[in-house]
Amino acid sequence: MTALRNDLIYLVVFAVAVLAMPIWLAPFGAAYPDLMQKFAIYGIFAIGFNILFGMTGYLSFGHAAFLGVGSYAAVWSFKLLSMNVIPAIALAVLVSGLFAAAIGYISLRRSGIYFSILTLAFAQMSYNLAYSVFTPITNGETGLQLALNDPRVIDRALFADAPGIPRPNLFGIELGGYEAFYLCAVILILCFFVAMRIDRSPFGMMLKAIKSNQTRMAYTGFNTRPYTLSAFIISGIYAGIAGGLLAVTDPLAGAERMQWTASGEVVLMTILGGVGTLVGPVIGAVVIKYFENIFSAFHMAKLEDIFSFLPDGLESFVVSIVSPFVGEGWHLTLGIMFMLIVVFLPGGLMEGARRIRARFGGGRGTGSKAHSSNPAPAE
Amino acid sequence: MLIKKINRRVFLQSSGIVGAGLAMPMILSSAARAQGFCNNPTGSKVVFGFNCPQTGAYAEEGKDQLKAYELAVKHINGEGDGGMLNTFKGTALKGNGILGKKVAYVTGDTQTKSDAARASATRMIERDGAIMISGGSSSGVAVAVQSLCQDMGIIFMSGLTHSNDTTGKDKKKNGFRHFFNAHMSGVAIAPVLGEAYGKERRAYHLTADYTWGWTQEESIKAATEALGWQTVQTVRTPVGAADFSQYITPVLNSGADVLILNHYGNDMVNSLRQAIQFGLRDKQVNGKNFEIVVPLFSELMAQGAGDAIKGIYGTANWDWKLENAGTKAFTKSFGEAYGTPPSQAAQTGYVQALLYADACERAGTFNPEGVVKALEDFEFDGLGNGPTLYRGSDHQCFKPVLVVQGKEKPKDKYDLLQVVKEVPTKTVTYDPSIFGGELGPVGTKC
Amino acid sequence: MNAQTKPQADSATGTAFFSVRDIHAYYGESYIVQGVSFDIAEGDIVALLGRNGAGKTSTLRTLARAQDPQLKRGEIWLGDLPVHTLKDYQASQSGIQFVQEDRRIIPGLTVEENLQLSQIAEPKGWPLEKIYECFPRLAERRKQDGVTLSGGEQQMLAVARALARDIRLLLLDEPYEGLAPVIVKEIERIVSQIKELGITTIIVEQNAVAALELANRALILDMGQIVFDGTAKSVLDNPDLRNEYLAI
Amino acid sequence: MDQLILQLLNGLDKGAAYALIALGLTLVFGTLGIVNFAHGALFMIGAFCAVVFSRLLQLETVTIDPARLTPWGSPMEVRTPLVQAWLGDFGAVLVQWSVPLSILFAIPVMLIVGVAMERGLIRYFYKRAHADQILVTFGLAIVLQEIVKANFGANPIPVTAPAALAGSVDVGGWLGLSGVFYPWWRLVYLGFALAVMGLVIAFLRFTTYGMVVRAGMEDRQTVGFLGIDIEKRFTVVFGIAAVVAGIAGAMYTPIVSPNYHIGMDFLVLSFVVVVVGGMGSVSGAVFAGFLLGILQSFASMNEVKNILPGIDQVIIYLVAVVVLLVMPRGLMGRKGVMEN
Repeated sequence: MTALRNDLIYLVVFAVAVLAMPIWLAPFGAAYPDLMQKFAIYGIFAIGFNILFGMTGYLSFGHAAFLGVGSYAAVWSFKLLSMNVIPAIALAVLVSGLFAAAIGYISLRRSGIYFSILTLAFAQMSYNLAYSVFTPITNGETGLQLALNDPRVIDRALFADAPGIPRPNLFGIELGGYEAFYLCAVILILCFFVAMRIDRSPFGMMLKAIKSNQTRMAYTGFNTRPYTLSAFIISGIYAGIAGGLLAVTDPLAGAERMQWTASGEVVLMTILGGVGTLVGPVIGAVVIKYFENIFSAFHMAKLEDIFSFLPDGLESFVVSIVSPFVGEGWHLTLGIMFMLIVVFLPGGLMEGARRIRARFGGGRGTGSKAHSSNPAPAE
Repeated sequence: MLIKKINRRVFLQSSGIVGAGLAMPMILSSAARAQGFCNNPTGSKVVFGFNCPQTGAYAEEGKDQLKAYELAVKHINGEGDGGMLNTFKGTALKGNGILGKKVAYVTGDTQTKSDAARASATRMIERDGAIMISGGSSSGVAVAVQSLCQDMGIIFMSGLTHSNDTTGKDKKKNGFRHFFNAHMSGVAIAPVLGEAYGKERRAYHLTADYTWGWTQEESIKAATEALGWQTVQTVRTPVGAADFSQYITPVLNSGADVLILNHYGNDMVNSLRQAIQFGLRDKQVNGKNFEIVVPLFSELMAQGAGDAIKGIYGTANWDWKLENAGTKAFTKSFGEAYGTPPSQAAQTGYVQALLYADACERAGTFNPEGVVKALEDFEFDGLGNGPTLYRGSDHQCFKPVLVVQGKEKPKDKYDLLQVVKEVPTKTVTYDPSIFGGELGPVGTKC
Repeated sequence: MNAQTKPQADSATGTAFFSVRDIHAYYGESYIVQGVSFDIAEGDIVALLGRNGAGKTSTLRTLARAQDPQLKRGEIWLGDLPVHTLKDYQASQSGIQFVQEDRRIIPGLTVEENLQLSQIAEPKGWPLEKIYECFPRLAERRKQDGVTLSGGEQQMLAVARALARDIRLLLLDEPYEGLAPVIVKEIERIVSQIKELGITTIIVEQNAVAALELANRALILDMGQIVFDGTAKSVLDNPDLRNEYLAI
Repeated sequence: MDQLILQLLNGLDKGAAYALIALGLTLVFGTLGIVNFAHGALFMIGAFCAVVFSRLLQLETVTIDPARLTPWGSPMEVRTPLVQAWLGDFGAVLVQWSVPLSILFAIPVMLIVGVAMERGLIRYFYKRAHADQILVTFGLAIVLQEIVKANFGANPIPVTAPAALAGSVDVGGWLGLSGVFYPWWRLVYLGFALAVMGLVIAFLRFTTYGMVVRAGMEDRQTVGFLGIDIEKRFTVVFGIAAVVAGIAGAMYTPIVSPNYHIGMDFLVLSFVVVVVGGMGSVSGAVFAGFLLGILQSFASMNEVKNILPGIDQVIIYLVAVVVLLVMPRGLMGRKGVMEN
């Protein structure tokens, strides 16, 4: 009973934190719709990735393929059917699920790094083909975009044409910045809830058992494939939803979403936040997207502005110290942060949170321990 | 089926009541909508957004471009030596900002990826209130950001983008391009090639396998075939291949005597150097010297290619060694500030920023409606390229195109290209309808 | 029944030849060796006995300074050398040689290379010629891949590897395990040779009777602790003890 | 026929580069059990060793000549190269041959970089999850890249082969065919790569040190119980892997102009090569490197592309999938290595 109540509290706290992003992110300069949408969308992507990697221990290096496929499906839905997001998301789920089923079916014949390379190979093939040969479907490098003369058969049948390219909508509510953010936020909370239910279900227990002892389960003649494949498909669908939402918030789908760097990014998000934890991947996603969007945007003049309260000599000194780490040097900061976190917080940022709680919260850890299990060594 | 076509607006309003619960946050954004147009500057400042690649293969071009934008902002605000503002004929700018407002700017990293570029442009628009976005170093990104700006009601002054699509198939009412395009490159370079290499040539194309490469291949092919050349083969190469040997060796025995490299950036540096290592330029085919052509050149890439570019023909939008007042003024202020001559990526960015500022000043408003009107069919001079027209029907600039050649004996590492010919505007002007696309209405709403 | 451990003092220095003081070791989170103490005099052959899971192998591995289990508390002294501060290879260099269970012959290396491996680090023990003299079977197969040997030959090779190093204390883990009775005889012959050489030895063996026949002392472990310390004979003579802790 | 020979040479050349990077990667896997995402960065650092070395040889003294002006009006700088000033013609020869000579410079540098990396960071990750290893080495790779970018810019830097080896040579003449020309430097690279691979394999196969390392790869614990400090030897192996990657990078500069990103571009491919070859198998990595290089070259031929458009872009991944499905541990993988 208490476990259930704790989960409920956990979910409510999470939901409030997500919905209140526009308020508490404001001091960090991140409270604008596009970035908050990205936080939510990549949070979904990372939660889904964690269902596979965190629970079963299978490290997919090609998960971006499902994100990309989801985006293409959603944009095609906008182009052919309707600007309503429901069919778009539904199509993204369907296509990414099928795609994940096919790739997962083949890749899961192997485990360990061999599995990782199989998924990587499939994703890279998808990327390379989408970039060039499949251009009629994907519009290659430029990316698939909406056009004035798209068929949009459902919309055209129901409504009179408005001038310009319409925006995605939810039964008439046009999804501009904040509306789209709240849509993403609600879906994120739903996805979080589903992940939590999976985590606590017998199915989730089975996945974790597979992670902790693959060989023993194989010896006992237990067939783990249906479980891992289901986890793979679920996590592929999460990626597909994320991809679909990317298209909803910004109706354009590019091949680079499927490149290995994009697959690597979600791996980094998950590890950074805390593998095997529920909220860790979301935090990882937020941190990486924050760096990408905020740290890259500093430039000399802005730094001088920020530090202008300092005396002149000191100001130029501080600016010269800081400037290599922001603007064009934001990758450097990201790299250093990866190293520091993994060296000092082996369980990711969630491990840090747990340590802080252990230090200040004493032994009271009510149920919180359940949410922050250390990743088991992969050997 | 008796479905009455409902007026979209009415439907939106009625369903809005249903969605009222969800729509609470709309109050926040509706404030922005009440401005009349997106990001209407109300204070003493107006914000420009400069969206350049700062990581990835084009980081160096992005860096150069950013320097030029900084300079442009200074000059518009009346700081520094004024640069091209002094040579910009008949400009309404007075060196006190725009319409009495000082120009501030924000920057972002496109990473040469459409997603990242759109995200950073959105940040500049949504968070920082940018009224105009400029910059970029690849066509895919330019097209992606241009359509975003159209949707968000912001003016996009593109940076280095050479694909025909930017002001062709994918043109937008809110997007303007100062840089030339592949079609103009083809028309400009073909006669020079004909003169240098003769009318009976057999060309082999290696083309970067994405939209820019294709449009350039198409344009160059059309222009050279009009000259009487034959096209032996066109081969697509994957982007970022690094080693092109497997695409270069078939050239030798194909019967071709000219290799045309539709590559840019690292691909160009590597494919050109490797083609020369394979001895292509030492060969005689069909009784003629084998030649290599790189239709789009850039100084920064020429630096990367080193000796390989000697004697190679290509085209450029601008060169710092041009003998005109605008070029001299700009090269002087850029060189003084940063110690190097500016690249064409820098110049096009600088000019775009000035042109936008001037258009606002002349229109008397930052409203895209007015700015678009002020830029369309605007004729200007003194910005380094000679008399130029911003054509209203496709938002493409028309000005002379430079045919350049890699210098045999460069004086220093900035003196790599020499201008062989300035092809007059009349020759490179084309009918806008050939590329299709439509501009659509001006976007003003966030 | 808990016999008090009597420090058997070395006559010269006043400390034992080999002394284990209250060691605690863990595999990850699981607490395996829970405060083991004993002393050994030079030349002793000690049988370390106990039921499956009593912690025998873990104790032996701790003494050999394996990375797992991890020693978290306690001291191990070889004369005046603090073994508990050493790593596995340093323990071997100071004379503690460990013959692991399953022999652990290295695949891809010949018999001779397996032996050579023992003579990389100083101080060395028997030269290869002497080993081949003692184990003619190994001499015959010196060029053969080590893992292709029979189980008994592999055990020989494993012991030979230890002899090729300078031995002050030999730790033998399950030397008879998985071997046919005929071969066990042969290994017994080797172990009694070791005994004749006067090498101090701790032997862990499922076959307690065989071990007790060799040993002069016996230690019995249960639940990670020493529950008996006495002569080998006293164990053989005490059916209750054997029944309770050894199930023989 | 000519085309086939040329494509075979192209494939061998490509394969040589893949194999050299994969070789070090697989050694590090096999010994330390580390998934090293910074291995590509080592290749990149090696390439920049060549750049730095040639710049050192071309160090100049700069004097200001107030009589001449740059186009933006500041006084012109006059540069005199130092090495030529000291050594005369021999200095010019050194500058000419800077790429092959840079190997001498790269070896100590890479050894130091490799050992520092292993002792300073990697060794704390032996027992950590592979995911952690990936994160920390990826972070390190980014940091190394950014340092290079901050100092050398993002543009590719042209590096030239010695003039004597810059042109093409008539390979066909050697084989009794006519007109099959191939760049000298690529042949040099192929020979160099074969030599390096031969040396590494011989070192592992025929030296006592190599024997110990092989034993350690199989069973590091037993080797430890035999009194050998295997960690120290693995550190040396890491250093060797770094040197191999580094000199592979240095010698590759005349073929592909180095920029700060060059290592990352090779990284994913080299992982595929390692896995196709079989984790921890040195000969597997070499074999797979050449195999994939050659297949990639042949798949790029117009005759093939006309039948299967885009095949040149996916062939490597396609082969990887097929190999892994048919042979669970790659071509020459050992059982139990990195399967979980």
